[in-house]
Amino acid sequence: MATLQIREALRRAMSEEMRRDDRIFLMGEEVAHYNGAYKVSQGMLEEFGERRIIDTPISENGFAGLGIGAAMVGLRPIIEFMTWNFSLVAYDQVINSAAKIYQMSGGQYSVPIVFRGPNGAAENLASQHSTAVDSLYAHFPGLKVVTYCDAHDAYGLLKAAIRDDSPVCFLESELTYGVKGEVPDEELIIPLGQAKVRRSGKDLTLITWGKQVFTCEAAAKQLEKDGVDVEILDLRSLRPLDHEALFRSVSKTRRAVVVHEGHLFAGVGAEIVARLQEALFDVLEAPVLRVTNRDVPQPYASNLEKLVMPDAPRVIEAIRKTLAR
Amino acid sequence: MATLQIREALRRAMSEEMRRDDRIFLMGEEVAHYNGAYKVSQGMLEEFGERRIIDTPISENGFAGLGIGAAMVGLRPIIEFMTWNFSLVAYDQVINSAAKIYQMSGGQYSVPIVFRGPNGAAENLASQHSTAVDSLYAHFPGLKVVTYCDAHDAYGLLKAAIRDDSPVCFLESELTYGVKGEVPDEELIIPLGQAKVRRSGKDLTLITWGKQVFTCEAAAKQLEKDGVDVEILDLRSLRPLDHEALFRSVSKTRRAVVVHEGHLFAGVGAEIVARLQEALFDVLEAPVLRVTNRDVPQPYASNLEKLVMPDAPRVIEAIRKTLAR
Amino acid sequence: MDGSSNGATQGQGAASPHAAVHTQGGVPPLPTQSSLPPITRDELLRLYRQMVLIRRLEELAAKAYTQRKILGFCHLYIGQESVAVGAAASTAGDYWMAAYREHGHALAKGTSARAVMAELYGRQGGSSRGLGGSMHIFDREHDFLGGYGIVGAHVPLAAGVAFAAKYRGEGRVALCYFGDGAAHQGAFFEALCLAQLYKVPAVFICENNFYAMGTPLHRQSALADMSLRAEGIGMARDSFEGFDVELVRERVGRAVDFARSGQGPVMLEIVTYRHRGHSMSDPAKYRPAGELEQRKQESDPLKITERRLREDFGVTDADLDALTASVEAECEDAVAFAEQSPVPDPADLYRYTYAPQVTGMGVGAEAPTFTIPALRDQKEG
Amino acid sequence: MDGSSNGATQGQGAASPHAAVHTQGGVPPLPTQSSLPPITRDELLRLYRQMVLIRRLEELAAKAYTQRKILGFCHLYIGQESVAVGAAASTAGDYWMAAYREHGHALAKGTSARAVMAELYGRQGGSSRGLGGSMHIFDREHDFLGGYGIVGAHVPLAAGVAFAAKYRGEGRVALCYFGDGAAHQGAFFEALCLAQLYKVPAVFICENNFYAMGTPLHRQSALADMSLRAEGIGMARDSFEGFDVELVRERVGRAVDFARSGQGPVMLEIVTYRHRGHSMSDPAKYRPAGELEQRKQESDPLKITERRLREDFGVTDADLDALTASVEAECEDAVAFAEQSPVPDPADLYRYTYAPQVTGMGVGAEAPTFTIPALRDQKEG
Ligand SMILES: Cc1ncc(C[n+]2csc(CCOP(=O)(O)OP(=O)(O)O)c2C)c(N)n1
Ligand SMILES: Cc1ncc(C[n+]2csc(CCOP(=O)(O)OP(=O)(O)O)c2C)c(N)n1
Ligand SMILES: [Mg+2]
Ligand SMILES: [Mg+2]
Repeated sequence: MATLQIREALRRAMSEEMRRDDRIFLMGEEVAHYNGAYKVSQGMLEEFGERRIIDTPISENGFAGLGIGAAMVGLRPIIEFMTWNFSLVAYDQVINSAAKIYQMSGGQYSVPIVFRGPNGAAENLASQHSTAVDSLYAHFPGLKVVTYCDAHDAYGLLKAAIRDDSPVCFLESELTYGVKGEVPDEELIIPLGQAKVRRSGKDLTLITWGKQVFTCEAAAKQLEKDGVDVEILDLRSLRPLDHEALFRSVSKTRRAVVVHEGHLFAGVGAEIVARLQEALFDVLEAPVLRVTNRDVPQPYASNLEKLVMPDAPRVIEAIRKTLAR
Repeated sequence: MATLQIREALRRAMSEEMRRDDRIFLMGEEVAHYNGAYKVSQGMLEEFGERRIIDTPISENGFAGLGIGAAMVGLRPIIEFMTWNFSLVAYDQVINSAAKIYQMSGGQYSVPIVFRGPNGAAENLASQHSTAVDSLYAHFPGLKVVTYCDAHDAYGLLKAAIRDDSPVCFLESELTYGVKGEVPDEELIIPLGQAKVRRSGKDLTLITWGKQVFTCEAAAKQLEKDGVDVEILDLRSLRPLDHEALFRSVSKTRRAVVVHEGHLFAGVGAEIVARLQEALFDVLEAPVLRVTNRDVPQPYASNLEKLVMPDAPRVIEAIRKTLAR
Repeated sequence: MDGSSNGATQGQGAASPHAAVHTQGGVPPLPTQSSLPPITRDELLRLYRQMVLIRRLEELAAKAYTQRKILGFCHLYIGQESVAVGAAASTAGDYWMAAYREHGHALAKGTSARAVMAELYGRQGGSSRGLGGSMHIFDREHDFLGGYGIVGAHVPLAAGVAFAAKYRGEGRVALCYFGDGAAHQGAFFEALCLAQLYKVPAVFICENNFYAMGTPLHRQSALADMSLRAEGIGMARDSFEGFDVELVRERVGRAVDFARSGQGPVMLEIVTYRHRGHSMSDPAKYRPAGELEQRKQESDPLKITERRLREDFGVTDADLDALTASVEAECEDAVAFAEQSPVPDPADLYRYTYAPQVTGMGVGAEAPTFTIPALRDQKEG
Repeated sequence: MDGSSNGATQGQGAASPHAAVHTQGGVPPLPTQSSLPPITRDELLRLYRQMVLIRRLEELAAKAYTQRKILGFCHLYIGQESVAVGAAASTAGDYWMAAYREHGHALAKGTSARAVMAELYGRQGGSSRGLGGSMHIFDREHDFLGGYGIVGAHVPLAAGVAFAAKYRGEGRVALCYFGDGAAHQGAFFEALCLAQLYKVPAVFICENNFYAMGTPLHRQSALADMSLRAEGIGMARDSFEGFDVELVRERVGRAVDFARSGQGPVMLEIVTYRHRGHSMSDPAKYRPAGELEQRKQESDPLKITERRLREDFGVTDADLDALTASVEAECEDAVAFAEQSPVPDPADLYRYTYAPQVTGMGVGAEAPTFTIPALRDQKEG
């Protein structure tokens, strides 16, 4: 077991895969000579050279499309968006090209590509730099959408994403790149589409993903004192979605709260609620509530931003409300 | 009462508003000299001239942004996307500029703009020309998202959208531009955010919008024969959402099915289900099901496309399943 | 105050940052002659036959469209045949990509008339198995990487294909076709900048056919010559009228030679003309009176090459009749094939959403299937 | 076969479609002199004071940032002051837009030091009420239409502002500032094409400061001079080094005169240099050794103008000391104001999501409030 920062775990995943497979290259703004805006690719230029670690101009639509074209003819690009906010200028390429080409070519051209970068709000970056894109990509058949909370999963899931033959949107977090965790020394590939029970409990299931796992853990720990026993299910993959794990957990606890970043309206949380109420209508003891960003563009000022983001007190409030029924 | 095609009703709305207010202009591909790709703006160049009816090159990101800038300093642009599919290349402008500028300027610059055009699948246009964008825009606070099913509402809602001081995404349908309906001779402005009961019933509420109202009407009519009495609620506005109407109807019927075009996953239907189960948990007799496109990119071949789209048999099946509980 | 204000101004002395960067302005020159041998009678006859095939097959497609056997949008290439056919002469082993007006490109690249027509019909025998239709013909066997429906959006893809060719040292070139309208999309611009920066072997061909739907070039652009876009990017360029397939063959040949030799991409503007409306539903009333007739008379690629074959290569009426008959037979066969090819199997509906190699379980297809305990294990594909 | 293959090729005879369109290539010339009067001692002193103010206020901002009083991203303009200040000299009544590096632009356009600093602090007294922060300073009173965070995305907005100015016949010009990196975004390209097509009164100013984050221009672009982009669009252009505020004043003046007179937009590249890292968190280790020192020595706008004031306008040490003291006082006042300004009122959280004039009821703020019968009537704002 090594203890790695998440950025190191991601780097290890990419580097191992690149050593194994010459078809893989990493492309994005500042990934090479600058060693990555968030240092995820530190040292990779040195190891792999300019042929495979490639700096781009600020042309997300262009280099996302370039990656897709290269993937069509057999390369396996990893495209880094400096943050997913900037993927909105490349939205058409990811949706109308990456997600659809395999289908519209009648299965002739697959698009084995990974788009990755930090997602959602960091701190005090205001409205244009704080978008969580989860639902914008998970909405579309043809794409896979994957995320993680710790170094272990970051490593194992990114390797799986790189080996997948379909386009994968891999959502990271700026705020947790430096968080350390244990990663096995041997190679690890975590199949996409498997949720993970982070904490076992019997009273209620918190369904979450990404760094909100930590918010949920904080809430669960606090409630423990009051004898409330919360299960935490980390989805890890939003598309494909692990229904089995979802339904198994909520069948047991009969109550659930979904916690995620980003906007509420038609977010991934809404989808989970809709599926839970459909599958477990007779099992659920209470409505499934959601804790998400409040319904405003992200403000800069800290006091407002804190109000907007999900936090442990709001999660606890939702849990108490759910348990009160 | 005049009987107008929907395209005529839309044109009347725009023309009346433009006569009243010189700040309004219409811009988009083929809107002027070609009289509109779908003839919505037929004759408007002749009446208003090239200053106000403006053809663009194929630069959606550019002219969406141009419209937003013009709106910031007091004009009131109507930007036509030839179809909403093409708005994906302008996605960043609508999300990161139009939806956020009022907030990030601390309320100094509002963006009174209407983006409009046909949404969703027409027929046999394959995957890149069949995207329903409802949830992609309704997801974001700062935007309003409005649609209609008939000429009356098309007219009254578009006028309201044009008068609104916030950015409005106005979703039309290529397949119904030629459908005729009664429109009052006097001016009509339908406030945004008011759903409409299209059919009153007591057994179940079909919640829908846009041209799927017709699918629902067909299903309701068929079920009538079996003594099933369905209420149809046409949301008309997805953001703001008319909770009162939604909850009132489902409180009465205690059962609901949501029918909409586009993808299921984190669609607007998911949001409605999530809100219904939250507000009416004790009232609902059955889970709220959804009938949407099947989870694939749109295929070209007619037989597959028909399988993908919502239709009356699938709606009926969902209703029967709901009533069977 | 320095008086010169028009055009690039020299930096103030040696400290100018521009001095450090290789291309100050101006674009690299193309070769003045291609590596192609002079055209022979046989080759020109073959190119001519390809052009006739494209025209005839599209005429039959137009007919089938009016019979509602072909649905959706259908954009004909008639009038522009010399561009794709001339370009094919030097790029048989290369990659091609085009937009939605791609029947002609696919045929020129080698896709069979059967596969094209069956795709238009939406049948299993179609090049994209009936899933793509008129706008999305793909043919992997012939490295025809598709027709695309979002204007300009395939230009970055083509840059990526060329990138891969360079990455693997293939010596192959990626050709990308698009219209005058597409040269206004950000995607086009970004793709050209990237292609030039990475010096990938791509040839970008703007088929300037006078119109983007109903909008003539002078109402969409302040510039007439779309190849001038390359000036702002430092890319080699060329612009010419492309009604004569021989001239297209030679001039595209030069560009392809340049790109293949590793000197970087090329932007070509080829002036052409479409005889039909933008799509089958466009009556094309926006043309000035007489324009179409004049173009048909003076600039019809088929007529130009027919005349050359007759006058300079001794091709006879009998030769041409035989050619026409063989094209006719090929086209009728294609239609018959399309008519008989089965529609896609509904069981395959979910088959092409995800590539078969997956690392996890699938995503749910739609809500009404989520029930316990009969949890459907939904794999992609 | 025609032998010429490099550069635009004449169409074949009079039938060339290009002949019909106005701009064959080449771009319209700018005036060789602006309408501005020769600069006076007072004006130059005023411009100098503005530059000193920008620098000093940003130095204090940098200090506050390290104290975590300013959060998020913070991009300093230090080193580039002459650009915004020189441009302001001829555009007092015009519209301005800039990117996230806009403290200097806002100050040059007239926004008070107090409003800028309070915005950086995220306070109610900030120009955007604390909602925007460093990257989103807006000041309607001075027609400063904001700082934007998506690279290149504000360039179309500026085209729209210029469009509105023309639509209403205002005689005003829209100035848009962006970086060398932004000149690779599709949004930038589309905006320039549209601006030229509609001939709107816009001046696009590319502040080429050598770097986009850590990437020097020669690794992002095949071309050195970003104003050459205009060549591919048919737009008037100019390029010059902008360290001397007087030169910027004059050269921007010419461009603004041209745009204001209705002749169309102008693309300027102004070569400049940033002394700090890209943002407060960038140590800027990517610079070649000695580059920063050399630039500070040779091309510091403050030094250049200070020397000119002393040498040609008889400005004394005492004059400059007084100026420095007054700037210092203004900046300290701004910091004190920011420190004391209250943070935004939580009750205002929903206030700026929608403009107050609404035609319908609001959208729900979040799920936990949807209950019956206590249905909260959630109005926007
Ligand atoms: C992004 C986008 N915007 C608009 C359209 C609708 N559209 C399809 S083809 C076309 C005209 C394209 O003209 P041009 O590029 O000159 O190609 P041509 O049709 O002449 O071959 C337009 C506007 C589209 N498909 N994609
Ligand atoms: C679309 C987009 N991509 C990436 C970024 C991240 N980013 C912010 S500033 C910047 C560099 C911009 O350089 P330039 O345009 O030269 O302006 P400068 O910072 O030098 O003033 C980058 C890559 C962004 N904000 N937006
Ligand atoms: Mg064209
Ligand atoms: Mg820069």
